Amino acid sequence: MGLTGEWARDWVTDSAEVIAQNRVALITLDRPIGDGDHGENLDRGFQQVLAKLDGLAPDATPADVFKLVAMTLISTVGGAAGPLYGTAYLKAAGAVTGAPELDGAAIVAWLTAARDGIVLRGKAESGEKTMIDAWTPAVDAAAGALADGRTEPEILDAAATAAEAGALATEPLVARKGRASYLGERAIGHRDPGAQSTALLLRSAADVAAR
Amino acid sequence: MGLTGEWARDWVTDSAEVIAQNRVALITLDRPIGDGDHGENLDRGFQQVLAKLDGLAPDATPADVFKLVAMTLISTVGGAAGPLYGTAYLKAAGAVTGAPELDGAAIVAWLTAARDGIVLRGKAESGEKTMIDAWTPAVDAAAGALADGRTEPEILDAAATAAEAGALATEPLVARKGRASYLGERAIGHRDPGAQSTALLLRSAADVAAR
Amino acid sequence: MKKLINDPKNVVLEAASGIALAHSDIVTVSMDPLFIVRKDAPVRGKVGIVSGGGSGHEPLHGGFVGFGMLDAAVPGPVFTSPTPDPILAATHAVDGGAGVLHIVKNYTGDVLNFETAAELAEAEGLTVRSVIVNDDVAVKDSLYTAGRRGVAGTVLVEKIAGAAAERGDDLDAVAAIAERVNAEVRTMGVGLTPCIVPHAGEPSFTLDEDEIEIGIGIHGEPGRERIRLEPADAIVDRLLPHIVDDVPFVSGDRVLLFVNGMGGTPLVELYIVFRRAAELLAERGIEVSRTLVGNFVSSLEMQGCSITVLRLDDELTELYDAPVQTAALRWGR
Amino acid sequence: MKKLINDPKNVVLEAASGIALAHSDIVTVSMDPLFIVRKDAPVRGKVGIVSGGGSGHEPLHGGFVGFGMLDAAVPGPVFTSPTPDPILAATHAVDGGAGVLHIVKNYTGDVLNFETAAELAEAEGLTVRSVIVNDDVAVKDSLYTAGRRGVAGTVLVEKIAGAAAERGDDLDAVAAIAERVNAEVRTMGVGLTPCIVPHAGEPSFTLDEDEIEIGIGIHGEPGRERIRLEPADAIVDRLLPHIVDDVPFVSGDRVLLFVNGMGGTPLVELYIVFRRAAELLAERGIEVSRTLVGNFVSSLEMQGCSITVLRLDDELTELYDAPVQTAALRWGR
Ligand SMILES: Nc1ncnc2c1ncn2[C@@H]1O[C@H](COP(=O)(O)OP(=O)(O)O)[C@@H](O)[C@H]1O
Ligand SMILES: Nc1ncnc2c1ncn2[C@@H]1O[C@H](COP(=O)(O)OP(=O)(O)O)[C@@H](O)[C@H]1O
Ligand SMILES: [Mg+2]
Ligand SMILES: [Mg+2]
Ligand SMILES: [Mg+2]
Ligand SMILES: [Mg+2]
Repeated sequence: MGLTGEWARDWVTDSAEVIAQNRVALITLDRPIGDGDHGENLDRGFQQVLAKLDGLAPDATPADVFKLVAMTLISTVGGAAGPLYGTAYLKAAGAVTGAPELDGAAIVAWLTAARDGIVLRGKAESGEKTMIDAWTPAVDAAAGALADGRTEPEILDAAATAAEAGALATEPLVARKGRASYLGERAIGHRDPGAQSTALLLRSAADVAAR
Repeated sequence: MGLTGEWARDWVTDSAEVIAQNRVALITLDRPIGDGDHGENLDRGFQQVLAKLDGLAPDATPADVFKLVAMTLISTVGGAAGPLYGTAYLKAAGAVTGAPELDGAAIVAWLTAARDGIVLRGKAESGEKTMIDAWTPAVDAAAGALADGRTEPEILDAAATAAEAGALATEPLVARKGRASYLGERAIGHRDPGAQSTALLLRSAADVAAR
Repeated sequence: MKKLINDPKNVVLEAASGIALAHSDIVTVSMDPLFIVRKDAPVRGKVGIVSGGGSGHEPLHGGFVGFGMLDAAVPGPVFTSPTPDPILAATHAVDGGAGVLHIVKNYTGDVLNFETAAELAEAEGLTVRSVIVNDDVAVKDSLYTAGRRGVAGTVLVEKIAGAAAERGDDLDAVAAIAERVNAEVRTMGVGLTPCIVPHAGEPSFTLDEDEIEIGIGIHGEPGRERIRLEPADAIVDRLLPHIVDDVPFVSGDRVLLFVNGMGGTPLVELYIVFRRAAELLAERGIEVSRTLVGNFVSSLEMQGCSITVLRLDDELTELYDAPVQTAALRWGR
Repeated sequence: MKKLINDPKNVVLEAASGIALAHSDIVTVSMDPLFIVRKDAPVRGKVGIVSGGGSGHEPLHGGFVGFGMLDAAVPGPVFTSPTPDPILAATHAVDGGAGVLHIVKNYTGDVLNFETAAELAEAEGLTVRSVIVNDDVAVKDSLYTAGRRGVAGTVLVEKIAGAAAERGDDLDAVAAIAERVNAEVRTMGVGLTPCIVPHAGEPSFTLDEDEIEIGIGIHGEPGRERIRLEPADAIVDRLLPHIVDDVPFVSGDRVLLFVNGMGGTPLVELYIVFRRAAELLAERGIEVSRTLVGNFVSSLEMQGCSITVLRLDDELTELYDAPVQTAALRWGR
């Protein structure tokens, strides 16, 4: 059974909760290698999304939900993460427009589209210590799980696990994009906040799918 | 034997030393109830006086020395203390102009003139927590010692002792002149820095006379 | 103590060199005796205006030397009034034959040193008038104090008296205008953090992490009371009544509202304070017709601000609006 | 955290209200979406100029809205770039038919949000050009970073591009002038203390009592290296070569020297820095022909400063000198 509009709504609700819970943690990650606002920015954005969720039609598809998230994040988050996450959700919506349910292939499609959207806007490559270092392993793991014939929740779980590992793996890196890039060697030893929030969001997607 | 020009010079030299030694102490007194510069101001002034001392004629009278101190303090100390001490030394010089040696009566005369000069400029009355609260007891004590037939060093010692007691006695007072007056009740418990420097200078005068 | 300085002893002179280099189009700086003077001084036939006082309040006073404001400023050591010598020299330098006005903040040191300088100048044949600025309502009762302090309102006295001199008023008239501004202006401040005088090397007072000082002076002198930190609006609600009820300013009055930063408070906070002060004045029917926001009378790096209200009439408004060209205040040319 | 604020969430909006009240002669403030716009916008036939970015850098950008400079400024949350919506709204508000120039500091957030706004504006039929300011030489190698940051030099880009627009240059010409200023301007800063973002409530980094950060960014981002506190002259001696040798500026060049305070450093210290910087330029045969000293691009209450050098030619000089009437920069009217 694929992921429904219901799942998408629940994911948003859970994301908002997870981000709120991790607001301080994300701020704390952003402080040493950024400007200490990543948690604040995302929290502001997801609270807005939450407030708008009720406005969706009852039969909203996952793409409709993604689009709402995209537009709301773009217009409320600001900073680097706002346009990047906004583009990600917008491209994700584009990849599954109209589909009432998302099967494994659709999941891989929207994850891929999301990642590609971030690359298009932010021009980051892998290993540059950005959220891409969580997204790309997630996309690859999801594609692998799909090839292995896993279920939708399993595919999302694989993506989340890979994103978590990817976020962790940003720690030893020097940054080449975003504010952390100004730090040179001094970014080493710090986890990228955007990669961490990506892992949190994908873990939330998997958790909600597994319920 | 009266106080000579030699004594006056030595007093200046010793004053400069005493003030330098008490620079921090006077700053510390001025901090809670003023602006923390009294020691700095007087030290700057007396170092300048010291530098100019050699320029005096070898037969300079006490009044000549007082005048040099006056002009130098006026032009280098600034703040409230500069014009006040400047006036004090200027009036002291005026009280003993021309005299090569100062007997007890002359000492009382210049102490009185100095105090009156400060009152003329600063308009402080006794008990207003200013240097006047050291000067007036000093003048009175000197006059008393003179009446008792004491020697010149004894007269200065009486003045210094009274100035010290006067400075101490400023501690419980509320200030009505100078910066400390802005504090109201909060000035209570702090010694007035100008009264303290007055006590130091008069003690130096007595010490040098007693050598 | 973390400061962008070299030897604490050289702070004032090095800053003066910087001012000379940065504003050579407007001012000339005499290094010894130290004073900052309008480039075209003395202006023949114009009343000269001299102010001065301890350094550490920049842009006061050097930043206000120029067309339409001060003819000279005499900076003393940090937070210590200058001695009579440079005041006297500045007075000579700006005397264009119409006499010189001294604008003096009411601190014992400033008053005494300017007084001595004025006496010396008069003895040398100059005509000098003095106006003592005492706009600080934080000081409770002038009978029992050295009197109210001169604080941020000084800028407005200097601006308006400067305009009067520039339009050709004689010495008595310029002094009268300055007295009038002083009579119509009231200020009160709040300090959030202390400041460190360079040669002292440590703060002149301390405040706990949640304490603020209401009615603080511009040298970090303690003020009227020490209270717990409050939101900006609550602080303004505390300060403004003292300012407004003193003259008092009443419904129908037109005023200039001036929020002055103490040096270490970001501008964004000054606007928050301004907003509340403007609201309160509006509630009382007092019309804010001119405004000024920024760090004009600072106390080194102290965090805090003061609020100044000046009642305007047509003449004061016109003089305030008149062209001014100084390092820190400029319009109309 | 001691600040003159109310709820940290309301800092930007309350400050905007303050700006609206304080400068109603120059600007109008739209509260939702939030932007500050020139009172007479849109000016028909004139290229509109919009800038913006995170708040906390006041007077940048709102203090530079007015005749001869910006047509609109879009303040984001503190230290966070604004979203595309208000940028788009501001772009519409200033479009006088001759197109709109976006002046954007080179931070990923600012660039992406302005880019999105520009795309949306173009989609709605407006003509938009963008110029990215990246004057900060502290960032070492642009191949391995997000590129140089846009810092204090932005003020000069805004002033000069604003003058070009005011004299009637078309969009391409105004953009070309802005690019030219950006090509000729270099900045590097030093931080002595951190600053506290209101909603964060604690410093974004810490420095020991004797440590300073060379090459700091305007959000308190760490810079090139952390060193022991040094005298001001030694710090300037460190910063200036990076600035001068980059373009490079050489003997015979005429430049504008701009010493910018980070918000918490007293003006008296900025003049000490200015003095040394001017000396060093003179030693290299570089002529300082225009100057600017003050807190123009601040980082809340951070102590520190930046030094900016802009190479001038006759045209840039003329445009810099042209009249400007904004809250924070004003001359000629
Ligand atoms: N060019 C980029 N491509 C991909 N991700 C980026 C890029 N620049 C920044 N990021 C991500 O954005 C995160 C920072 O987001 P945030 O703190 O909200 O914005 P800002 O840096 O503007 O304050 C970084 O941790 C990084 O993951
Ligand atoms: N009106 C006055 N009459 C007499 N003494 C005064 C008066 N005002 C101030 N003083 C003295 O001056 C001292 C302060 O001197 P100082 O700190 O050098 O000057 P300032 O207060 O200008 O910083 C006070 O402690 C007090 O003794
Ligand atoms: Mg951030
Ligand atoms: Mg003192
Ligand atoms: Mg003093
Ligand atoms: Mg940010």
